[in-house]
Amino acid sequence: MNAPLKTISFSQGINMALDEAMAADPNVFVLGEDVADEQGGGVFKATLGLSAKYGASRVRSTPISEQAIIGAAVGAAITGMRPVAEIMFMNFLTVCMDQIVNHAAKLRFMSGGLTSVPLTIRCGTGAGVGFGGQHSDMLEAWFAHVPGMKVVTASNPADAKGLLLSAIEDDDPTLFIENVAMYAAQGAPPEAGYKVPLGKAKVVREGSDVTVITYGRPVLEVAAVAETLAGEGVSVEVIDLRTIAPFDAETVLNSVAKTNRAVVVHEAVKAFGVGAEVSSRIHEELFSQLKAPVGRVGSKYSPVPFSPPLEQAWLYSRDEIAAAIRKTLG
Amino acid sequence: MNAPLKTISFSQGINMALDEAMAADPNVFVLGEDVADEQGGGVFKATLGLSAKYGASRVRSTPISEQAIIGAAVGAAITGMRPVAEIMFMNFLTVCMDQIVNHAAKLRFMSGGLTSVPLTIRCGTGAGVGFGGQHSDMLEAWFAHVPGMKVVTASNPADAKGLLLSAIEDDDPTLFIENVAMYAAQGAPPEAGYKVPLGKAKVVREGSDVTVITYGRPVLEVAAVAETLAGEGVSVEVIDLRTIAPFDAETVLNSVAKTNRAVVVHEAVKAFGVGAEVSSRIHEELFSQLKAPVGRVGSKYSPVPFSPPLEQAWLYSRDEIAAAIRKTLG
Amino acid sequence: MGLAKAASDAADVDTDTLLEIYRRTALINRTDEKFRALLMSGTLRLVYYPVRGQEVVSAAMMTALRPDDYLVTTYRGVHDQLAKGIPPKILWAEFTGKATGACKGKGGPMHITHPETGVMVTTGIVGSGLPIANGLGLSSLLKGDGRVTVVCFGDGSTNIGAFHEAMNMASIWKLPVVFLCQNNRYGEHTAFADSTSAGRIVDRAPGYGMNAVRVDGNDASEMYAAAKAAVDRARAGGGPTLIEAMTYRMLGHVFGSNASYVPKALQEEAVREDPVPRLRQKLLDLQVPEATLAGIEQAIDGVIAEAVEFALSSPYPDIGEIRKDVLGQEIAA
Amino acid sequence: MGLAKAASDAADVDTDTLLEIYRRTALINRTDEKFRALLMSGTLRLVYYPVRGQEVVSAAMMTALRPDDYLVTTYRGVHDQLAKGIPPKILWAEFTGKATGACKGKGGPMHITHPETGVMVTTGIVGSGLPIANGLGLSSLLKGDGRVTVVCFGDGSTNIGAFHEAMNMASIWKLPVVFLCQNNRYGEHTAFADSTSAGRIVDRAPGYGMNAVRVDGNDASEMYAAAKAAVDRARAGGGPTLIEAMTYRMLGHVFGSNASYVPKALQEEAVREDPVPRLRQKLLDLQVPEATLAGIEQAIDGVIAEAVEFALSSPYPDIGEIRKDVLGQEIAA
Ligand SMILES: Cc1ncc(C[n+]2csc(CCOP(=O)(O)OP(=O)(O)O)c2C)c(N)n1
Ligand SMILES: Cc1ncc(C[n+]2csc(CCOP(=O)(O)OP(=O)(O)O)c2C)c(N)n1
Ligand SMILES: [Mg+2]
Ligand SMILES: [Mg+2]
Repeated sequence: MNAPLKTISFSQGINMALDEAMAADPNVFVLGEDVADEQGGGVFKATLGLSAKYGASRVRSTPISEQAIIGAAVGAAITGMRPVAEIMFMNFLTVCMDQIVNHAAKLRFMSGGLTSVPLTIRCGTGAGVGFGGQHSDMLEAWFAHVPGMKVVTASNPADAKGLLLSAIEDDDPTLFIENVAMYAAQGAPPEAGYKVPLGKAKVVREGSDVTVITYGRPVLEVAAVAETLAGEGVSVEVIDLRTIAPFDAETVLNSVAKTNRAVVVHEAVKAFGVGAEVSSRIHEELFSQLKAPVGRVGSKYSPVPFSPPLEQAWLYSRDEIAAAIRKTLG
Repeated sequence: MNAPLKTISFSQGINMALDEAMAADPNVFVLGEDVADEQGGGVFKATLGLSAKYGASRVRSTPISEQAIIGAAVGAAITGMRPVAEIMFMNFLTVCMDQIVNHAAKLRFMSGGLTSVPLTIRCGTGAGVGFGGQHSDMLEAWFAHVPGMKVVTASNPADAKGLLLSAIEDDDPTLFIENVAMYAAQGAPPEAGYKVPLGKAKVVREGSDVTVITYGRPVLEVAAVAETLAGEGVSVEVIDLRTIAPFDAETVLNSVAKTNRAVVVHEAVKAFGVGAEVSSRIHEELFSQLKAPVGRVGSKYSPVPFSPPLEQAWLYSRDEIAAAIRKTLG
Repeated sequence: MGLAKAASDAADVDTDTLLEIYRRTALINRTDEKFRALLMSGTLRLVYYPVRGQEVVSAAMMTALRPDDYLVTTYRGVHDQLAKGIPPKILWAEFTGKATGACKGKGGPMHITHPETGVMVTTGIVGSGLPIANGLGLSSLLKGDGRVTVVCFGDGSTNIGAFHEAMNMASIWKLPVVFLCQNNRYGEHTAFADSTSAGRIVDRAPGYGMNAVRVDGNDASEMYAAAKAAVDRARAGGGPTLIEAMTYRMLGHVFGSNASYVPKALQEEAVREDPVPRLRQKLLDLQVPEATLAGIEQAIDGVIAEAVEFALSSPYPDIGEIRKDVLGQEIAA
Repeated sequence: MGLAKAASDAADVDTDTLLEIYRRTALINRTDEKFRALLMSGTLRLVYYPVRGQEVVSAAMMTALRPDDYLVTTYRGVHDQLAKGIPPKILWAEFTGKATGACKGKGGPMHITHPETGVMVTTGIVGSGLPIANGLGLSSLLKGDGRVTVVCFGDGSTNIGAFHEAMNMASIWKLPVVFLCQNNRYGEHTAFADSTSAGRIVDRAPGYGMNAVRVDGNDASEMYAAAKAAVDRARAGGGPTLIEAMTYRMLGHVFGSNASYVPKALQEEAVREDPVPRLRQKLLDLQVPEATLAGIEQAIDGVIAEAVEFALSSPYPDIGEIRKDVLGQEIAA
């Protein structure tokens, strides 16, 4: 790629981060099913070209063995390497939770700091593309509930690049969630070296009436709703968490302290989701100044249905987001 | 056991439920590591005597293969059987999450109701007994976040018996959590046939100033704190959720509508825990009448430490519960 | 523990049985073709895993079963489901997400269930069907209902933990389960030998003390003989069998993906050994009249056309279905 | 792929090496005894997994390693950790949850880590060490540091998915890993044959194309020869080996549990073949003076007494440790 790119896709953003990280640090390596070029550079093409550049030893295609993939990554990580493991779909994390939760997340603590696990796990997921019940779940709340894990997701290609690079350089195990409905989405290309710090949320739109806290794909939906509501005279501040856990409470609370109203939006099922934690924190810290209870929008309480109209109805919608915002305005 | 028992232990409560369920319904069977009498009747002795009574075919000791255990239970369940699978420690669920989350919880929905999974999974866990980081986690929030699953836990031997019996008779997959620190705890023995309905919380102590919502082992701690505070003139209503998911919002909201103050207490790590959902729901529904933000007490944000003083400090404490209650009183 | 060649029994397969296998083969083959045609034309949009090349394996396997025997299969399961007897109409309606589908459109292509014909579970998770199949087998053992369970999975799936746990458990419990590994040489884009440390999947069977056989799955007689032997054995209480059916995935992993990673020679050889014309020719050689075969094919085309029409004209499910079948009790709106 | 008996090489093991193995054996044996004595007396209260009977297996295995080689083991790991060289003081202090322990008391008995002596991970989850060992091996492969990784696990652990995935991956990647299965005949209360469909664990190796050997792990020479061969092979780039070391868990699964499920004959045979007196006698037969052995034992008793004293008199960690080592950055109070 010599000529400067006008836009890049989400997948390209991922690819750039991996490329830069591997170029900069020989301890970085990639493993996962079909990730090498001989196997097509990953089913989502995120690793395309990397094995050609860095060798199939550092961009390793694996058997279909997710426990062995994460286990190998954990073992290498405690010797100081920085593996990036691709687990194709988030639902497949269910076959390797032990390695993530009992090992990656805990080894630093259980070893009293003698070892650490600078591991990044990338996975795709998300409803709306017709994969049905076993390939679409948003399970970020599980990992957020596990001390020792960081959870990150991006809402645009540049952030994907910048956040993934930070995740790889970070010394803690990080789950990096990619929305499969966004892989082809285009966005402005970042500069070489562009990084987005972990643990910091971004105010993506300033506003004064109500704060909407969200992350990942819904950021675009929320922004669209905010634009519509602006036409009605409602000024919505939109925060993209970027790092879901531990989340940037400071930015969130500062914003809500200003607007006195808040709504949390995510694609995951609403019940017992990330929104509950964010909502609780806001209530706990800003109770006396809140003008209305914090609203929550998430997807419906069911497995992700296959049938296209059901799948759409299952997802959070712009109408629901707008309604939740309006509700806080009384 | 011929002479009536004065008290029974938690393990005995479990045992009674299994015994009654197996006697009543030939479709009920038990499987898990070491559960048959030849292998000692389970490491926690919960299944002791059952294989002698019902045969080692219906009380099946298994290899150390949790995926195969839950998978076998799922397969049998969709043919109408009612398996009860014992997974020794909750942390071991991490090796079989796929069978639970992608299969047990979803098959009814994905089959459009053609099949269902009347499966009960029992597991022990809990800090305070020195098992350290990989044997003590409270992960109920994960399962509560999975549509299709029910999550149940008991705070005394009679409830254990009554809730487990209901779980086995229930047509949905249910995770039944047992606190290993409570196995030997004694309590009043239930009548034969005693059942506790799923989905219904219990007001274990009436009060008028503040509602504390909790479940499992902390029920005892909260009750003790309530007693102490009563001496100070504070009237605490204590609710034992019994079923964590879907939780009995009606009982909770009715109580808080009366007291206008609430605290949620659980052993799980506070961040992104069950308390966040309960707290959010209360805020959402009763915002205008709440006198103070809903408090949350949970364990600390770290893996469970081994060192006894750290382990104790990691756990929620009576002092923290009392402080959270007092805080709502302003 | 025999890795004996089943081919010796192959001669025993009578023409009627082969004709039945051909009927199922043709139904699979033409259904698959129709799916791809409608996807190509844009009439359909869905994630589709072609079964081209693997028709005979499942046609022969399922012909050896009783209608009430159980089947567990995967995302690449159209061939298995059809061979087991699922009515094409409700299969098509499910693939298109319609209310008239097998699962009211809620499961979709990767999650076909139809207990009436024994199609119990279709999973999208590699390897996860095997432990569930054990559960079906265990149920049959406990109930004494004499059913046999067949579970289908790919070569790539033999490296995941669930495979191992299920094989061990089935063996020690002597479950009436037939483990049908459809070795189509690839798991997604990865060649068998690049991911699997065993030269042959059956080489893993002795480690489980399990009866096993490797056959040319594209040879109807050989495949049927192996299937029949395994099913009979299971039904008689002889325990599980691993069948490694050598076959070939003639198209890319998923509709629309290319398969440039496949060596040309392998692809060409596969085309030459295409199981469908091979079985057809065999029947002709056995003096089955061309008109009989043509008649079967024509009837099938009619059935498929009807099924497609049924699916396309069926309504989508009611939005309220989101709240149904989550739990036993409907979720409040 | 050799299942050849290693015993033929056994004669090659020199007396110095055997003496070194005995040193480690005695350290393990007396440490284990001390733990149980202090638990019995009530001085200690902790969940303890005895290693009585398995001393020689790990003493011989670790003697074949370089100090910078890696070890991964389990809750039943005292013998492995001591044989690998962890200083007894900090082991005892960790078992008692003290600030001076290997992991500041935060990991405890089931989670001993001491990178300085190569003790990288101790896990309480059955089977989970194997995939991690592959990662250590992969690191060595990528860095070319020439290290070998040994991972210890029990017979019962060979039926869990992680075992399978790790064996396959190690084999296809030719990782420098030695898989040491300490077949002590029981997994908790379940006898080997009741849970495992293979007659011998090594019968699973051909399914992974993996070099494997079954040895009498209680015979120091035989065990050492097998260990040395596997380590040399791994270091030379020859890939992984599965060693099935036959041994016996002479006590219950965990301290305080009974073992009434064990047939009397088996227990009695084990006592007769106790590996510790056996190795001691062998050294005497090799003309090692009784005084030398007694001297070793006496020195060890001194070391252990000092370690116990150190552990018991050490302080507990600061409560603030809960917020440290969770993430790279300390958690705010
Ligand atoms: C646990 C898990 N990991 C990865 C995948 C993604 N995936 C879907 S199909 C497939 C290849 C399976 O290959 P094989 O078992 O040979 O079956 P085939 O597709 O050839 O029929 C993979 C890796 C998955 N569905 N589940
Ligand atoms: C995944 C998992 N399942 C169950 C257990 C409980 N458990 C602890 S030790 C053990 C027996 C293991 O037997 P084996 O592998 O033979 O090792 P040994 O204890 O004999 O050394 C079991 C079942 C566990 N720790 N992890
Ligand atoms: Mg395949
Ligand atoms: Mg053992």
